[in-house]
Amino acid sequence: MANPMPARAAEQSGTATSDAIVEVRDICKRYGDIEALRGINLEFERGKLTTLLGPSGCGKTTLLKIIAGLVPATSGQIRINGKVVTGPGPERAFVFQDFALMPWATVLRNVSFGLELKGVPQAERHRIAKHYISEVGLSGFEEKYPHELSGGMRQRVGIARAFSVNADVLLLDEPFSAVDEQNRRKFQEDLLQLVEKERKTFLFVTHSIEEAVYVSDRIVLLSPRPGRVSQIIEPNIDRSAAPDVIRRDKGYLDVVEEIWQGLRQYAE
Amino acid sequence: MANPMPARAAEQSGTATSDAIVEVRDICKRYGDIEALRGINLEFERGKLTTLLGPSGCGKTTLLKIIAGLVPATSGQIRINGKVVTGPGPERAFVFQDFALMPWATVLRNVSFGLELKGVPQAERHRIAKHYISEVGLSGFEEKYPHELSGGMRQRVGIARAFSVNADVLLLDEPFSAVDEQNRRKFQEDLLQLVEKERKTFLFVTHSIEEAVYVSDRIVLLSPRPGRVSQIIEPNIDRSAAPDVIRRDKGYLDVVEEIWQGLRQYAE
Amino acid sequence: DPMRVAFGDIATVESLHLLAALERAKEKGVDVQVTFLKSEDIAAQAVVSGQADIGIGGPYALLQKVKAPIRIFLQLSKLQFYPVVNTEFYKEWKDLNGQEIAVHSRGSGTEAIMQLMADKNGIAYSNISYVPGAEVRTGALLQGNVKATIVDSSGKRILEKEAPGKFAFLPLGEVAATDEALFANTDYLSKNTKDVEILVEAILTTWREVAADPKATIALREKYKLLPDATPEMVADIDPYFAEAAATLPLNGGGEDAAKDDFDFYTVSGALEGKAADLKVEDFWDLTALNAVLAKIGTK
Amino acid sequence: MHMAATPHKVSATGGAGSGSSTIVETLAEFARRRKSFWVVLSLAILFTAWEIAGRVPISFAFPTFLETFAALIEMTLDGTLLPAYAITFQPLLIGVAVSAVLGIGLGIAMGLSDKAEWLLAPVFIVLQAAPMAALVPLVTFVYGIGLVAKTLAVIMLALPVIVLNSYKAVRHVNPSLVDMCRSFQGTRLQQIFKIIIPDATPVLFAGLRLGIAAGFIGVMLAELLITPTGIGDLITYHRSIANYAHMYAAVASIIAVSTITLAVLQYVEVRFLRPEKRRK
Amino acid sequence: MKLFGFKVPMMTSLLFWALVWEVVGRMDVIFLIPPMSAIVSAGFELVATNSWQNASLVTLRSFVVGMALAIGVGVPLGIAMGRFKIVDNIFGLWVNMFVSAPLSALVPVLMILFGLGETTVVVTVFLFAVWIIVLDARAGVMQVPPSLIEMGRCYGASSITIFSKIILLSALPEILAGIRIGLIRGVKGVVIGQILVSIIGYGELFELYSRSFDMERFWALTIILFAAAMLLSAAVELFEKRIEYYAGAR
Ligand SMILES: Nc1ncnc2c1ncn2[C@@H]1O[C@H](COP(=O)(O)OP(=O)(O)OP(=O)(O)O)[C@@H](O)[C@H]1O
Ligand SMILES: Nc1ncnc2c1ncn2[C@@H]1O[C@H](COP(=O)(O)OP(=O)(O)OP(=O)(O)O)[C@@H](O)[C@H]1O
Ligand SMILES: [Mg+2]
Ligand SMILES: [Mg+2]
Repeated sequence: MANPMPARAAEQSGTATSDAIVEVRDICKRYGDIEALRGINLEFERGKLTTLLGPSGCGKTTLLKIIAGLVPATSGQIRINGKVVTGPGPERAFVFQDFALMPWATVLRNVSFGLELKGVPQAERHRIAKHYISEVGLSGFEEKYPHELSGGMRQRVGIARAFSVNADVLLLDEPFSAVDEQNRRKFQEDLLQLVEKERKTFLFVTHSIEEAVYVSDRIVLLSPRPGRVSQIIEPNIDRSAAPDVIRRDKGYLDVVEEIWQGLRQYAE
Repeated sequence: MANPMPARAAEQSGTATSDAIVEVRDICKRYGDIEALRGINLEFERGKLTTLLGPSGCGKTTLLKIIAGLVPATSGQIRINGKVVTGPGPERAFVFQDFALMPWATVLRNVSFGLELKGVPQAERHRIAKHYISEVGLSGFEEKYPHELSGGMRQRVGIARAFSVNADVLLLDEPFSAVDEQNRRKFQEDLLQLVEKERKTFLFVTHSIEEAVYVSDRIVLLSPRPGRVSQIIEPNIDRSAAPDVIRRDKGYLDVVEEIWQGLRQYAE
Repeated sequence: DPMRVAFGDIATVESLHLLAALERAKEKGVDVQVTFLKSEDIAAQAVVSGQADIGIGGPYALLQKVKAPIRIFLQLSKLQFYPVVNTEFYKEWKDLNGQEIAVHSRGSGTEAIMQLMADKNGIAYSNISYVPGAEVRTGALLQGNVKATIVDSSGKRILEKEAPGKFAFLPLGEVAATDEALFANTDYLSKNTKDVEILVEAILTTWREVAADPKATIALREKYKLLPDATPEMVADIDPYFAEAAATLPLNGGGEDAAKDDFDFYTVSGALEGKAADLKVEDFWDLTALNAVLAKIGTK
Repeated sequence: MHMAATPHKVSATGGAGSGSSTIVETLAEFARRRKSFWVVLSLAILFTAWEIAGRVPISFAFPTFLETFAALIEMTLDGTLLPAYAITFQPLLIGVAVSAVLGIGLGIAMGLSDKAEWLLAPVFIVLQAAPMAALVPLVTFVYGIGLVAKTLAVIMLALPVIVLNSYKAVRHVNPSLVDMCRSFQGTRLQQIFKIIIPDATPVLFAGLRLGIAAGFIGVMLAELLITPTGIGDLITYHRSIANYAHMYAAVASIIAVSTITLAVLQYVEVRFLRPEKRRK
Repeated sequence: MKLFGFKVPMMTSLLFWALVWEVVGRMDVIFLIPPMSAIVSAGFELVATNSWQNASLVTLRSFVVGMALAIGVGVPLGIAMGRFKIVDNIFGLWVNMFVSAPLSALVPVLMILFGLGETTVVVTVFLFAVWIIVLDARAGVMQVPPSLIEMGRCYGASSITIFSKIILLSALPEILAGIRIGLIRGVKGVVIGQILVSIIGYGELFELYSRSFDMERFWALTIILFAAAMLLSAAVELFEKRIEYYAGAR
């Protein structure tokens, strides 16, 4: 199957270099005999939220971890702010699907853990951590342990931790998949506010088309394994509108439908 | 908090007795000190798909299991076709959230298991099982074991098994929650076709508002614990339309929004 | 009924003559079944609990305490032990004052001997540790883990061979006490007189044969195919062992005299309570079978 | 190895009004609420059966429960039991301590390094599956009969268990926690000390507990096979002088002591190391 | 581990250790460690002797009978404990206690109850193996997914059908795992029984060889025994692997 890269996407990757904070160049990845990713070329613009969307097993997590420097690519380069990186760095922070909270540590220690590793003094890192804990709406839970929180609250701890190290790029792998539908909707709205407020670059992986369209500035569709970029879509939705207005916006619905038609063939 | 039963719901439960296949009368349920359900009164019409929707822990699963006869009610009655039942019966079949497939049995044996328990001869039950296996789109997978199937395929096996015993009422507890988003969409469309074709009564539990509105003839909203009927909504959507048309139908979107506004307060 | 014999040891070269005697008893129609057990205690326990008919060991302490009526009916061997010290540390008994020694087990003959000698020499040990198995103590001596202990004749030979001059054997006064004896429940003895007599006779005749000619054991081993898988080293050990042991074999089965000696020895050692003079032979020994056999084959 | 957790579940009971209840009902209620009821009941059944069997008697060498209990009291009061435990615990504690330090160290090394795993894991797998009892007497040849030999016997039994459990603990550390640490540029040392070891701690501790159980077996083997000291001496000595009640009392007490020790450790484990388990 | 790009199977390190042993043995450091080659050749001689064959027969017999009892009693008891609260309450204490109690201390007592010789060894094997089998069978039954049982009830299965067609099969992986660990413990039990009480079978040989400082044979016997324990558990493990998907699929 040839790599169908529509015109819109081609334009995109040609022009965005000016303000691309993350550049993905010819990334290929094999796990033994399994070819997970083939020739990925992408740019991610500063201050935007980009979503990776694609059928299960197409390599979304792999790509995100390669960008995070957690998984080495088989070939190709990742550049952050123009510099080639080969491992994790302070400009990037990862939010894990399973939260990756330390069960033996309080919320406060979990959130300040990134700073602890950097050697920030305790008073200072607690101050910063508390700020972000309140930012994600968990004030008062500082001394609780992860097992005392609900799934949604745990994920917020994970997000606060990523914020606390003040990275430019946040990488989120299906952050809401362990949260139930109704709370998820709430989260999406909260996330948009955070994006607005923190002005960071977000890379987001999800399975949900509505979620992708609702939160993203740009959506990268990946084809099934071996994952390649099959389409890049910019929803261009007016985010200043109220959530319910957005969800019945014609543009929004069109994009959802377009993506669904594209992915439908890959569903079982 | 008083039980807010809006006019529409009151009317409903007054009139539907004519063709109600399942009647729920004053059902209350306590688990020790926990009051899970309080005074539930409902009728489910023959040949319709009714969805139970409500915040997590409000007793949806409990109610469905009481109807199935798997969990005894603390007080109240369940009538099927007008007769009071106290245990499982051949008119009802349950589809489990975690599929409940026997890992040591092939797809064929799993699907025909209900018939096997009824003592149907092997040739006969295999014939029936194969019919439903093909109906859910799994032809060719008869000799596979559950661990060789994807989550979505496993759930189809569970549905085929429920169909194969030819029960009138199918009880589905979050059947798609273990299936990924995109396959879920596909499933919803397939389910509508099955409902159309099999003309059975479906009772459906879900967390997803869109899913509920998309597939249901009627939606029962439950309030948080102790679960009571808070609202009954009939989306009245034209199911003959194409899926994408339905999903951008104003009526559909209005109902989704209405339910979301109702449930939003219960999200964290 | 089979005669169940509990042997608190494994079959080695040193028990060849006993094994041969048991074979002879079998030939005479006694269905002897031997079980080899971890220790003498277990053998005694087996007799007490009725799971074995005849036990092998020196159970004086047990006889005095146990509720079951157990009696000794034949002496098999006398204590043949050699107190030994590592000459790097000690030379004579006096050097052991305030030192640590190792013996077989609590209340055993070895402890009795060491205790007796301590009393005689007016010394006291700082600590007595219990190391079951003469060969283990021998090994421990060679390894330097034990500096003063008491070993058996094969241990003595090993020590003399492996490290000549390194160890000194301390002088021992007259010690005449039972090391191993046969014992059984009185009930069993009275109900199975014939079998017991056959066994006693077989043992005494074998003992006398070996005493007359220590090399007879080699012939006996071949005749009865005993210890078929013994290694060459073990076989080589037979002759020297019996050459030395033959002289000390009790040829008349102990009896009253042995009992008296034992009372003296074991009261001193502490295994028996009370005064030696107060102890009655019939509380410990059943002489019926022995006397009957001796009447038949005469004393030596 | 398995050890079923037995949390003290007090199940709430609702519904049934507790107005006028008969003794039977009260008892049934108590049985439902309190695990200790069953403990007492099953102990009572065993002791009664023991007493009856002892009185029949099934053997002269089989004392009754009451005799045994009296012997236990006697040994406790006349001061033989405590010193015996003091002696038995010496090799046990030293052996377990050495095994813990060495075992957790080796286990962590094997968990962290493929080379160490390749080199050592098979050895310990074999040692754990092997009937070490056969080797205990050999120790005597090299290390004699003293504390060293017994400690070594304890180590021989406890070390493989602790090593293998520590190794598994490290291998089963949540990989996304390790990824998390890496993504914040944690150094390898930070990774080991801030993530891997804390995350493995509950399993390490469980391994330690199993190691202690094995250590008890080891010390008993040592005291029965090498030289009788401590409790092993009480068992062999009382057997040799036919004080069977005392011998049984010694056997029962060591089993009870080990069971209680392990139960306390398990309580500690659940109470302090597994907050998520405790809550349920 | 990988060496020069090749995957080296883990168990190969045992060969490396055998080599180290050989070298140490050749250096004649201590009489306890004769060269591996001498041990192996002693092993071949040993296997040909009558006493080894008899000992193996005796040992195997005690082991097989003891294990058969342990499985025959342990599995049903474990299942009963998993199914019935009252059985669980009554036996739970003892099972949890004995699974990690120093049973070696109990062995001297066993003889009084079970006589000399093989019976006691059989009982020792049984006691060493049975508790873990009970615990695992119990765990297996308790973690049968409730939805599977509800599914059976839904389709009108009787309790007996649910038990035989669902619970038993579903608990199979845990039951097998219990049996595997039980086998290993049983081997330990047979040796401890033979060494501590009745000196028969391998116990007798061990005692004999260690007394006569016949280290070649001693180690040969040890290696045979260790290998037997490993092979047994590997065999069950192989069988377990075949149904490993159980766990993943439910
Ligand atoms: N560590 C690994 N070893 C071998 N194969 C792997 C590994 N990780 C991922 N894969 C394979 O690579 C492919 C891509 O995996 P990845 O997890 O990136 O997919 P994904 O798009 O995140 O899937 P999902 O939507 O299910 O999360 C899959 O086919 C997977 O089987
Ligand atoms: N077996 C049980 N014992 C005690 N409490 C129970 C039991 N089953 C359910 N509950 C309680 O009853 C309430 C309703 O549970 P139920 O599972 O029916 O909710 P639900 O609506 O299905 O929730 P969810 O959306 O999370 O599936 C919950 O608060 C739950 O804690
Ligand atoms: Mg993924
Ligand atoms: Mg539910």
